[in-house]
Amino acid sequence: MTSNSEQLAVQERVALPTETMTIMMGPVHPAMHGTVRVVVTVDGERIVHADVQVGYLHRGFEKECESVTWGQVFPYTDRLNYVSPILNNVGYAMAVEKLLDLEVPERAEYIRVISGELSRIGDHLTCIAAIAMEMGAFSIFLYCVRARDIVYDRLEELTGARVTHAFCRVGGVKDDIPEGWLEKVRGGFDEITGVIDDIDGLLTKNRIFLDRTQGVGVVSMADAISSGFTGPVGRASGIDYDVRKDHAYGVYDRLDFDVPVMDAGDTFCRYYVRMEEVRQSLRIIDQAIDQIEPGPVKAEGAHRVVLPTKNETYNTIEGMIRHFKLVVDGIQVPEGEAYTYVEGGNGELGFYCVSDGSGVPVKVRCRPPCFIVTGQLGNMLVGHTLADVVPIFGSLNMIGGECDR
Amino acid sequence: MGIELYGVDSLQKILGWARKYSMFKQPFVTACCGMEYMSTMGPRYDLSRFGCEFVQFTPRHTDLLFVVGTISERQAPVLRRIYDQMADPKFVVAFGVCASSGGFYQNYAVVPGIDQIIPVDVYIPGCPPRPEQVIDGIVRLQEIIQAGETHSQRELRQLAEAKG
Amino acid sequence: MSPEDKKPAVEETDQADPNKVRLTINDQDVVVDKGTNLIEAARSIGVEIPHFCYHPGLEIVAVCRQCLVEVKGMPKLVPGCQTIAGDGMEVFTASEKATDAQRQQLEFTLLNHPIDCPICDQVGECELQRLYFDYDCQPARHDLAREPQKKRVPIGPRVVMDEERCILCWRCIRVCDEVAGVHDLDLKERGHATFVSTAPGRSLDNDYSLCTVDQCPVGALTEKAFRFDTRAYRLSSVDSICPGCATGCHIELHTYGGTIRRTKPRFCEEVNRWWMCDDGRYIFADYATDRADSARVDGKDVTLEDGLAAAAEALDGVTGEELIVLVSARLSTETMYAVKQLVGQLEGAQIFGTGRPNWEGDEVLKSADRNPNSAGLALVFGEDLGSPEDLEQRLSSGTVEVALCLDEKTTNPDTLADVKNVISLVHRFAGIGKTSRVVLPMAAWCEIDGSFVNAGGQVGRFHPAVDAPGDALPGWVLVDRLADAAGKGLDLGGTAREIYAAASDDLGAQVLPADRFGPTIPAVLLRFANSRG
Amino acid sequence: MSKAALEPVKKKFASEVISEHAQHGDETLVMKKAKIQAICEFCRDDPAVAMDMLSDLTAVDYLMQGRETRFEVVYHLYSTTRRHRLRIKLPVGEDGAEVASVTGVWKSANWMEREVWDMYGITFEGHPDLRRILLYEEFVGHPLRKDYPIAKRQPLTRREDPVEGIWEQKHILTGPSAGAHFRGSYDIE
Repeated sequence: MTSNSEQLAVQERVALPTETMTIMMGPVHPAMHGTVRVVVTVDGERIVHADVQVGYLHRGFEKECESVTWGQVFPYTDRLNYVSPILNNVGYAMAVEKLLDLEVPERAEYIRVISGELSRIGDHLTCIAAIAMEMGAFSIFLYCVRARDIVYDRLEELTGARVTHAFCRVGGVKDDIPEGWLEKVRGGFDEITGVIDDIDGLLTKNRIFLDRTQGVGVVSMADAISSGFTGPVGRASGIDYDVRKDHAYGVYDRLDFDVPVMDAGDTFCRYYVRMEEVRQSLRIIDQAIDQIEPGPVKAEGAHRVVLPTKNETYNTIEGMIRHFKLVVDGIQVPEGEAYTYVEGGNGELGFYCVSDGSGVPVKVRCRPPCFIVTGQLGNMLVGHTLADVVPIFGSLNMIGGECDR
Repeated sequence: MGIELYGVDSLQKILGWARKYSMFKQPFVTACCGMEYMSTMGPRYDLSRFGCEFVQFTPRHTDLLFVVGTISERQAPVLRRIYDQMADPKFVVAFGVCASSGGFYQNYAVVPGIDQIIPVDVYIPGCPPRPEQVIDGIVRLQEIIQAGETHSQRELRQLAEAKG
Repeated sequence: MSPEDKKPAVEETDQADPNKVRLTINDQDVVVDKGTNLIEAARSIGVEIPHFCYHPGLEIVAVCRQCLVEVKGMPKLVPGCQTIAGDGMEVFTASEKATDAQRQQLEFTLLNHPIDCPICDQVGECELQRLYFDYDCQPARHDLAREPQKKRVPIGPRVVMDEERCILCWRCIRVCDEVAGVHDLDLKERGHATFVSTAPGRSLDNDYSLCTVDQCPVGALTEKAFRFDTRAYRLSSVDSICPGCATGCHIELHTYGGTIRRTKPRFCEEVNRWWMCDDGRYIFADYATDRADSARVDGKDVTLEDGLAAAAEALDGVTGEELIVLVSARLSTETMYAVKQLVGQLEGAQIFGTGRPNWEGDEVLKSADRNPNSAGLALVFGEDLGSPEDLEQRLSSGTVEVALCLDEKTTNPDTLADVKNVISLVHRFAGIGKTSRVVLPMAAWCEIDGSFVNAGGQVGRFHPAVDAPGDALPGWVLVDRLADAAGKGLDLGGTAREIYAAASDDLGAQVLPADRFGPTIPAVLLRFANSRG
Repeated sequence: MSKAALEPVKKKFASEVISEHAQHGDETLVMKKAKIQAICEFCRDDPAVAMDMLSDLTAVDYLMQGRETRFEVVYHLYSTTRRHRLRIKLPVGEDGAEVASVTGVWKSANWMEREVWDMYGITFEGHPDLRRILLYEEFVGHPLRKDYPIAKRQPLTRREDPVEGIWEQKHILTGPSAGAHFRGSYDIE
């Protein structure tokens, strides 16, 4: 198989008069993750126009949030980017804590970092698995899923759920980490790095893979900035922007890690940046495990925010009343607005919350990174061949729940 | 006479046995449940152990429709069209509460259960269900198929009886 | 909104007025009438002083000690309920001393309180919960065993007592003494063993016993009929008028899931203040069963159109002396006015006012007349209203062919036994509704928008709380449809408000003041309203 | 977010500023909607502000809060060079709810403006193609308006697709969840 650019060159030379044809890709298409439809107009093999239609997974996230109390929003945030739910939890929790001017205990921050980075690893592994599988490398998919199951096991031991955790709370996290969990997390490193190395060996130097990804779907840095690209996709285009570094939240300022940045801006870079980030995440977790100190995991003294412990609730009338008030009337968040942003699996994951002082949010807006990235998919496809749609789209890691909300 | 009955009976048995262990399935993956679906297909919870390995992405070649995840009102016509294109006898599994009942998305955008659009044979609870639950659901489906009690099998039987 | 908040706040005037005193509360200037206590003075500028035992409608006892505030120059904290605002007083309700006192008092009140919230009917409107969360919200500092006391004491036929939950604010005792005028309840024992109880052999069975439940700030006194029925914070409340008697108490109907769950009094200075009688609380239950949900002709259910057609056919060509119209005093003023219009079209038909028979009332709230709108009936029809005696002799004359009855309680069925055609507009298939030839379903008071005129001549407006069953329609709509079917067009307004306006033009604004129909108030979720004190 | 970004904009468009606040450290400018395009271009091009990225664009419906202008369009700007942020809010009335599109300034505005139109019915003048994006063309109304009931469904029974042609939905009801309504069981309107 000749490289994409050579193909184009050939087609340039023999300029036959052709008429365009419209092809539907998706919403049900092995490469469309079931939630996107691309109406491509092809002239022969080359795409002259592509109309990307999202919204097949619109679940009314914001409307639901506006009908429940502040604390009940967490399960909905889980299902935004369901590949890395904890990162969404953290983003939303930080927004409400900002509105409340609430300090989160250090241990809770570390737990958020560790579980969040685990989520990120799962996210990137899933993305790589999808790219590879859609390009025919099914074994990579199996490797990634095997590694991801380790991540899921750890998160399950911590939160009780494999995928949708709802683990964070306003003012901390739900529970402290179980006995001996940190060692288990470390124990999983070898297998994950092993899988990453295997993939490196199988894909990164694979002629077929390189031909299909290098120079495909190039986004220049200027375009990427103007299009609001962030996260791996943006960094693949040379935008040196990582919220964890540039606006360090939580305890990220105490952790030492690199932000992989490449400048070709093509599909391969987007793939490779993710590979590199998995390694960086492992570094972060390693340091966090060293630094974490015992302590409380919920904001202390914030009795009007944090639910009382089970013991208090069942054995003292004070705890019972607080529990009732917090569950029935919700946390009384002072009037105001706040925008917080964390480094999600796909980039800057922002939450813009507006409160009118009651227990029910006026507005919970999620700034979905992959919605913004997918917005430029149409432009990226033009000029490529039909076969290139699959790797380009796969490398954007469009997550339906986050894109359509 | 008895022999005939016996023959028919055993033929049904053999057909059911053949069907339940050779399901071509189309995953209609839309949402979060897809993650667990991947795990289920993955090396640890190896779904191929249950004769449900082969994944087909064209409905015309499949007899098992896996509806994995939330079905929005916008997606509903697509799902129905996929179902119509499948060949009889066809089986449907609602994977997760969103597909079964809409889950906790009881709002303007989400179909409250795909069984408002297509008949469902097995509902797998969970948000998302654990792979073990999925395997359990598959085994249940195989039992139903063996018994010939899936929606489409019943329909076919009724048609045959109507013909006489 | 708590009924107390609806009390008109004292307005500012110049301090030269001798009946006014000027003081400062939390460094804000306040001018109030002489004799106002600090709680009311603070409320007039929107400052809340937490309290349990104080109630504007009851004698002040200052037993809960929750409303302690700091007054400059006084050595100790003073109870805000008992301290009368004096000129130049400087009051601090949120100073450190006052806050500490409030917190410690709440902690003390909760010392023996059982952990009942999950099974308590007061949750959601519990004053103790609200004050604890707003003014204390500190975890418990002790693990003392709670003093066990009796639960589920059947203190009266309609009320259940839970002695553990009681915070001894005496409100129930004062309600019995001052509202019902019977000393049913009193305190027994001393110290931590104190509890509220009836005298031996007596029970809390006065006609206003459920007012004690309304006024109980916690879940100590609960209504037997409402126990474990619905969570209070799930209820939504609709303003209405009690149809029980001619007093026309202002009430709230609390609905959940499309059905009425309970009745609570609504503050109205000139009619019932904070109170209502027990009989009025369960009237909604009468309209829950055996409702007329479709038209009936000769005992068979038919569509509303057929029913109207049959009624029109029966009315066709009937002369005035062959037709009598029986109007019950339980109907809304609007329906009566519509009937008046209809009768104007039927030449010379005679109208008889009827209704439920009297009972024996009392001098508190219960009036002897059990019909909510007798005054309205008299207003609308005036002198051409026949009395029951006229009705008897009219029937004995034997010329009556057709009787048009509004409401099943108009008269005893067998008095109309020898009338050929009886057309009745009824709420329930009972009374006349069983026997008459044509039955048309009418929506009840709790399902329509309208107004009553009570014995005092005050117009009270009620709102629809639930949907009418089946084909049932508001009375005035039915009358309008009937007139259309009979080929007699009435020029009625499209809404109850318009009809009321027309009636007040017709009958005079001094008897039916246009503004008394009031604004339309949508149902409010109790969850978002404050708990009632 | 930072003062450095706020001050130049305030100086340049002093007449446009309605109010400003820095709640929780988020520098915010509430401005008149007339010159939003010029404001955004200035924010992008001015070296001191250099807001080269439109981080987020959304709207809020203040119906329940009883403001005189019902909606508010909210822009979150970010500068990848100076690493600072700025929030610009435009009060928009219910009648004539239209704002000038900033798709010419930032590419990313394209889909976000489509989404705001889809969810709130706020039109953006000069937008290349202002179609529904998350919902389907047949949908009536704008769901994120506070007066749109949350459970009001609009099932697609008939669909005209440019490519797939006309399609009729056979609505069948089987199984336990036929018309299941969990929220119906308690009063959240």
